[in-house]
Amino acid sequence: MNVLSILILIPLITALVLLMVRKELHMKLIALFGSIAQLGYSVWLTNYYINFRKAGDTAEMLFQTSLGWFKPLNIYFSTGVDGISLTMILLTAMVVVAGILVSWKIQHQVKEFFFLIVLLSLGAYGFFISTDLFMMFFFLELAVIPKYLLIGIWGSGKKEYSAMKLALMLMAGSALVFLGIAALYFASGIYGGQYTWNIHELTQINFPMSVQVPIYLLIFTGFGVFTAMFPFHTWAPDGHSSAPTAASMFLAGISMKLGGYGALRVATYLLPNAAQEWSWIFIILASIAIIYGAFATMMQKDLKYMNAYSSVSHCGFVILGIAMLTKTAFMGAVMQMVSHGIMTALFFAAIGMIYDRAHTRQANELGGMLKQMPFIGTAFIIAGLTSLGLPGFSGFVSEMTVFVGSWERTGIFYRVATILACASIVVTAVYILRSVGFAIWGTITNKEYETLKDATWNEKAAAVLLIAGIVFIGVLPFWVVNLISNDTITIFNKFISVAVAN
Amino acid sequence: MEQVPLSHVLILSSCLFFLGIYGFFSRRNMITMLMSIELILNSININFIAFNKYLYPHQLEGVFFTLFIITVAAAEVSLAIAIIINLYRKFNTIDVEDTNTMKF
Amino acid sequence: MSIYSYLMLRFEVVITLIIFILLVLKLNDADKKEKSLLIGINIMLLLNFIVGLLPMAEGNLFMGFFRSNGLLVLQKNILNLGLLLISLTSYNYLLKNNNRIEFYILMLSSMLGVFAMLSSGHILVLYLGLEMSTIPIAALANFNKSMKNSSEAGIKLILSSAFSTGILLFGISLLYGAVGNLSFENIQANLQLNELTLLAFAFILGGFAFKMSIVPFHLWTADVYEGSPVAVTNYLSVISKGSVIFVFISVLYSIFSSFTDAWLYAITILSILSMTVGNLFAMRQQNLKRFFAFSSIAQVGFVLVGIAGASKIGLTSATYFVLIYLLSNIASFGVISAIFDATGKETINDYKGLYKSNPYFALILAVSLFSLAGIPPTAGFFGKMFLLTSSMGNGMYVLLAFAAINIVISLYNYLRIVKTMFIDDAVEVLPVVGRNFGMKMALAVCTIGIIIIGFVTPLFQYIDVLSIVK
Amino acid sequence: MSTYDIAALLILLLPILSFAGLSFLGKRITPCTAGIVGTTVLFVAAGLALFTAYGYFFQFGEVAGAYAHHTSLEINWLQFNENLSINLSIILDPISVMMLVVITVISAMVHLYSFKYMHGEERFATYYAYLALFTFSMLGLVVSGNLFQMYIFWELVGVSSFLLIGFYFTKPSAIAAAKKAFIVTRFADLGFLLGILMLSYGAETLDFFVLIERLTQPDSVYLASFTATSFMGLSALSWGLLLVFTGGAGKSAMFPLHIWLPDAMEGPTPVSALIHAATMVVAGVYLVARLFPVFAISAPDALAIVGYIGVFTALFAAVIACTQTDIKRVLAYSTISQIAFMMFALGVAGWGEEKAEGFTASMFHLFTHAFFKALLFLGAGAVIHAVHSNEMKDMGGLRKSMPITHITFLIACLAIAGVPLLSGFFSKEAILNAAYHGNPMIFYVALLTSGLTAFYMFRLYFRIFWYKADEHGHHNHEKGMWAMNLPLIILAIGAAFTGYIPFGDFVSADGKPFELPFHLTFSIAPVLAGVIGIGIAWMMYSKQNSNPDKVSASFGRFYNWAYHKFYIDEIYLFVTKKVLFNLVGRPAAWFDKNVVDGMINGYASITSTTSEAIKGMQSGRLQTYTLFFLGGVLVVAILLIVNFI
Repeated sequence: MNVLSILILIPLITALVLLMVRKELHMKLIALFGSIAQLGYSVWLTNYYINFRKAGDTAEMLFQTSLGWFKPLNIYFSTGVDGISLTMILLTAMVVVAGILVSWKIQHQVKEFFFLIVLLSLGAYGFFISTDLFMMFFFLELAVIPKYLLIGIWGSGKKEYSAMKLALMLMAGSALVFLGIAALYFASGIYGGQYTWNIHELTQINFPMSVQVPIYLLIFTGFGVFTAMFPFHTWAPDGHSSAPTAASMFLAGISMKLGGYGALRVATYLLPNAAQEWSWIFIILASIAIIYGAFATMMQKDLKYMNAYSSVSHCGFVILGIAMLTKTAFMGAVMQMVSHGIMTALFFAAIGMIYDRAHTRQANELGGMLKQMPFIGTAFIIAGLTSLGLPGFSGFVSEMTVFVGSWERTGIFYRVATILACASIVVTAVYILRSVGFAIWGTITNKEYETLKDATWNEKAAAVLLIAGIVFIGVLPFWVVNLISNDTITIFNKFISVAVAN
Repeated sequence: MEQVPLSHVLILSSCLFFLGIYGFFSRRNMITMLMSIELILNSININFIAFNKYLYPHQLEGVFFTLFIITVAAAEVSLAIAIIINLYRKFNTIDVEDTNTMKF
Repeated sequence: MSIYSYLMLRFEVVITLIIFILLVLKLNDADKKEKSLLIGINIMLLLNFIVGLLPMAEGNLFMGFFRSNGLLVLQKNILNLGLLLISLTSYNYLLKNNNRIEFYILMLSSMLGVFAMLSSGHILVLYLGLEMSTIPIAALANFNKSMKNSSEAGIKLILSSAFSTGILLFGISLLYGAVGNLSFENIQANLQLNELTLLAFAFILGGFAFKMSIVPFHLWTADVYEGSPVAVTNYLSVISKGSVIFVFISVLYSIFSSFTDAWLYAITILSILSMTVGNLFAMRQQNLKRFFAFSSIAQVGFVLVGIAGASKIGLTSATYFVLIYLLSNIASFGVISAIFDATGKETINDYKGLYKSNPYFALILAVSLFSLAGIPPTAGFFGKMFLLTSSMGNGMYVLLAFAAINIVISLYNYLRIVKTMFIDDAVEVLPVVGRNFGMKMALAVCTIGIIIIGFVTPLFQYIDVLSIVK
Repeated sequence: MSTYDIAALLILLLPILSFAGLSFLGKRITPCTAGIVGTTVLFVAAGLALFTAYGYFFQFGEVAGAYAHHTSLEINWLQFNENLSINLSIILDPISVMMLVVITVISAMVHLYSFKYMHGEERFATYYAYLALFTFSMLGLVVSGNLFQMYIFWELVGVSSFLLIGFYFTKPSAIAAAKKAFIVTRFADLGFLLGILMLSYGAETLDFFVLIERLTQPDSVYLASFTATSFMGLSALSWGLLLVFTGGAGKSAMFPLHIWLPDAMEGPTPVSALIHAATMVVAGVYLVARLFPVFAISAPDALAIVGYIGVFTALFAAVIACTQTDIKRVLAYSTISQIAFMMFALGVAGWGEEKAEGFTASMFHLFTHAFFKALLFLGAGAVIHAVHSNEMKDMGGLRKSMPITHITFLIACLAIAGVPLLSGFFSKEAILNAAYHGNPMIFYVALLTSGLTAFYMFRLYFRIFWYKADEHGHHNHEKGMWAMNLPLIILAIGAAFTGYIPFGDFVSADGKPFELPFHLTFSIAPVLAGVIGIGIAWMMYSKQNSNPDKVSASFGRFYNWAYHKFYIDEIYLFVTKKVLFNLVGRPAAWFDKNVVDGMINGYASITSTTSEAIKGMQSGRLQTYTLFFLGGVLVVAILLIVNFI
């Protein structure tokens, strides 16, 4: 049994056990223990991985295995992790635990809810440990329908519309991805002599430019939809705002990262020539997303919409970092993924807690939440400060790394894009402070709010977990950097070698 | 004796074929439509026979095919007429234009 | 004839035997003991299925008019399984209907036609099989003799199928004129690309496309599906369609292999039309049977995407997909028929809140819908993706672009039903629908099949080994 | 690590520990304990700072006749790439050590003062926690050895300032002020960030000292390539430095980024004293001083711009200060003006012994200003505490009831007005001297400004303590207020005597001891300007009379403009609310909702429209169906024949 398979097995077993129990409390406990076990295992695995690396294992990925799946099509169940995927796994594990904790009070269809959440996390874990493109795609798609159901059943507002939009847009994105990887599969046969879906084997092949470009554009755009890249981001605001708290956390915290990870690991890594020639398109889109997302955020009254648009803006940094093609930018993109994942989960958790109590998310209808609910208010402010890139929290280190990395790319075009991206820090400050000013500070506007209670134990635990993550990365960024820098350099070296080859 | 050339026969069968098709489209009585189908099938039979006779006179494939077509057509028509009778009981008409309760 | 020959002919022989037994039973007025009769028939069908699983025998009989090979045996087995499952799911329907023996006789006759068609080595047998498989279905479509819709379905099916036969035969006659001998080997060897053969091909294509309900030859489908009893709709959508797909693949891949470019061109157009029109129409349907008619049209469009691979992968993935499609559709129709038999309801809106009243049916329907939509972890995902992969291997980029768009639209269509069942609140709560043993078994087999076929891959490899493209 | 290094580390650690402790345990301990803990920690830190200063200036700082920088601690915190990394470090050099002393001492005073001032506040512990956080951040800022580290702490002081301004978070005006302060400085920080990116790209390092070395050596390749490109007449280096300066201008409230500072007075008064008078607002000056060699040697044009902006701000703020009636706002504009003095002092300086006089003068003024301005704020706080109002009209004649406040306030006013023998005199003298030698035009404007300074300070002084009879009764407001009075007294001592420190011996641009020139004859003009200012103030405000109105009327429109702060706020409001919100934000949101999302929904509606449009195909008529069938066959046949024959 491979150490990585356990990452899939734990959620799988949790899900199956969940289906068997009848008492609601047991379901919750099973989901919680399953997710905590997964978090614990991820931490252990990270440590295990670091020990291997310390011992001098320089393989590109560790713990690789390969089991036959659909052999006639050369589809294998092959796994492997490097630092980048490990950080993503840790992020997922953390957000899942927090998500389950905040959903403790869920009212109806408890079993289904937790089952879907576990299934969603299973998709994410599977995606991050795959080294086979088909398998990766399998897990990518696996996570689409649980989102639809989570939003559709437990959501609020115009949930059906939002859920449908999300499912369709993500499906469209994944269809593009599939076309891309299928084309890559056949290209590998033609140009590499061996039909394969395996990432490591694909990197060895030098595809001609004419093959790379369309595939690159397809895959990047497809994953871009997942990352809410402009102009394919509109599923995000509606989806997030209609989703139940935990689903919002997952959507923004994990799902959007699937796209970023894919864009880096598949599109950029496997198709370096095309990336060098064509990444400017995505730089433009990312810059637009960053600035325009930020301005659009400014006009939102609904806190969830606000955070959803801000996610569009922040995920723009991820795309920007990946498209800039410098190793620092890659590193920044990965860090931004982690940082944004935790931060936005915290944000949505805090918003959800407020919404559960006040039954509104309109910033101007709220007010004085800090006075009434100091814990939730503080969590909100911390999430906000992370979002606007305050040092000491994870947002700062990741954004700065993206900026520094982007600045490494010389040329007027790249500079302008970087400056635009930097400019967003001001706009971010504006909307974050506006929301804090309206909703958290100020006096209580509604008599009913005076009876609101502060966070309960489960909510506190969730928030503390996420805040711990934010602060950990924010204060000790070198830990993350050490984990991922070698791998981003591996990806970057691909470009160097390509440049040399040309 | 001078033979009728193949093309003449084929023109005949084609005419018959399209006559059948025309009848099928223009007639509203289902029985007439069935008759039109018979016309189509007969044109095909002529085709088979003609090809057999003119091009491949040493084998009898076309002829056999024709036999089978006639048989199957008989079966088809008998069933069709059974259904038409059943339909008539429900609709009180065998006008094909009236059987459009299910659409879009 | 040797034992070996009978082994080759075992499917046909067993079906014929059952038909005879049923005739005898009918004469003995066995209709009265409905339960034991139905159980008996189902047991016979099970035996039929088991006999099909016996070691395969390859070879040709009757001067090559009848062929048998591994892939054909597998395809027949798949269809046999489908038949058994359909029979199980229609248990309740037949319990209430007095003409159950006729129902089975007709269905089995059609099945015999299907087998003949599959095994044909000559166009004559192919034609006969095709007709034999269609004509009894027209009678079955009209099986609810007291219902207006059913008669309409029957007449639409028989008339348009007669017309399509005419077109098909006209094509065949032209083909005969061109090659002189209609055995498959001869056609494949002697076919030349010229106006005559292309015209013949177009007419033959029309005939097959009609049976597979490919746009624009599909228009009868929805009306017939809607008007027929659920069991018949199920049979039409699964067995008729699946078998013609199998035959169609072998016709394209072997008989017309000499003008692959031409048929790829035609198939691209038809596939795009099928997927798009099927999905666009499915979008606006309220009646579930009608919905599934259009859904099946779109699904066939996808199969064509796979067939457009024009390779071993195309053959493998299309066969694989048909198996999955069969399981998914039978499960869906099983649920529909269970609910229809118990409540008489078959529109999408009636399914509001189904998950709350009948969670198992809702879940099974959802799983099969996901499978049809190609959502993991159901097998439909693999089936659909392999079809796309196959097409990608042949560089059919335009087709793939449309396929990608249609994946999204079809997801919308299927999610619409899922939404109704899981998200919407019931206006009128459906009663809890009972499940008999047969239905349970059928649905269980389908659901388990849908879920595990994607993970238990030897089956796929087996199909791959059997799929031989000449 | 030596003892001093540990002390330096402790100076930073103590406040952050205090912050952590107070914020986590704040609710469990009594406010009194929280206050005592916070204050004690800061006093210890102040002691350590003095100890470190002693050590640096007299024990180990001087290397080969010049004060060199000393790295106490360095942690590789974030490695961007081979060259660039954020190293968290503690650097001791003359200016950072000076700042350590200023920050810890003023902060300790403010902590002590707040003990009484904030008494009874619900979130007392939180307040102390924030103060500790601020102190930590500010200390971190000044000991930065790395451009990015400075940016980190720069942001942290920004946010602690934000939290403290918004401390009364239920007051709408406080919320607005906090947001404004943060956003305006954030905007400036954008410049800083871009400047950092440019400098780091040009010098391939983020380390201050390496950077300075690489960008000042005449034969440096970095310098050559950096100055090779230019834009609008300024080299890339100058642009980089100016962008960095933008950040400094934001924090130090230089025109036109000054608008946040007056509003920031919404925070508790001790906070204003600490953050918005003595420490944080001079961060910009400190930043320019940090990079001074680069400015002075490699980009004098940029430095000149700094000087012009500085002197304009000084005059501009002084004019506004003359018209304001809220005493804290007067002090705020006075702060802007004084910081602008420091800024242009740097601006007029050059490189080399004599020319760099402005550098020392600027730092000197920074040092003295911290004391007297903190004192002024704390005094004003005491007054506000007593009369519960910020408005001048509610005050007057308070000298009897608040003798200690009165005396200390007077000392501070005299100091800031540049009256001889007090600290402000020496530092301002040095600045004017430097300006005179550096850029005479700046000198004359500065001279005028120092006259105005004297006027508005004494306008304030007279208006509070004289003008009219005390309306609040004659009882002593200061009884039992040792916690508030003690800091006043200590700071007053500072304000009076810090001028006697031979500053040039310790702080100079190149680290070498340097004698600040002092010419008695030169002093006449500034002193005269100050005296005239005081005299006018005395005439107008020592008693209640109608002179002020007459004078203001005589200035007419100009007075009105000044009173309304030259409508800068309105311009900003227009730009943000009207232009950015209405012309960018709203269209963006609209565009997103209607165009981008509309596009997506458009696909859906196109699909359903098409579906509706083609439904006629399925007409239910058998003959139509077969017609389609035949049509299909024929079309396929024709297409095939056309394409493949």
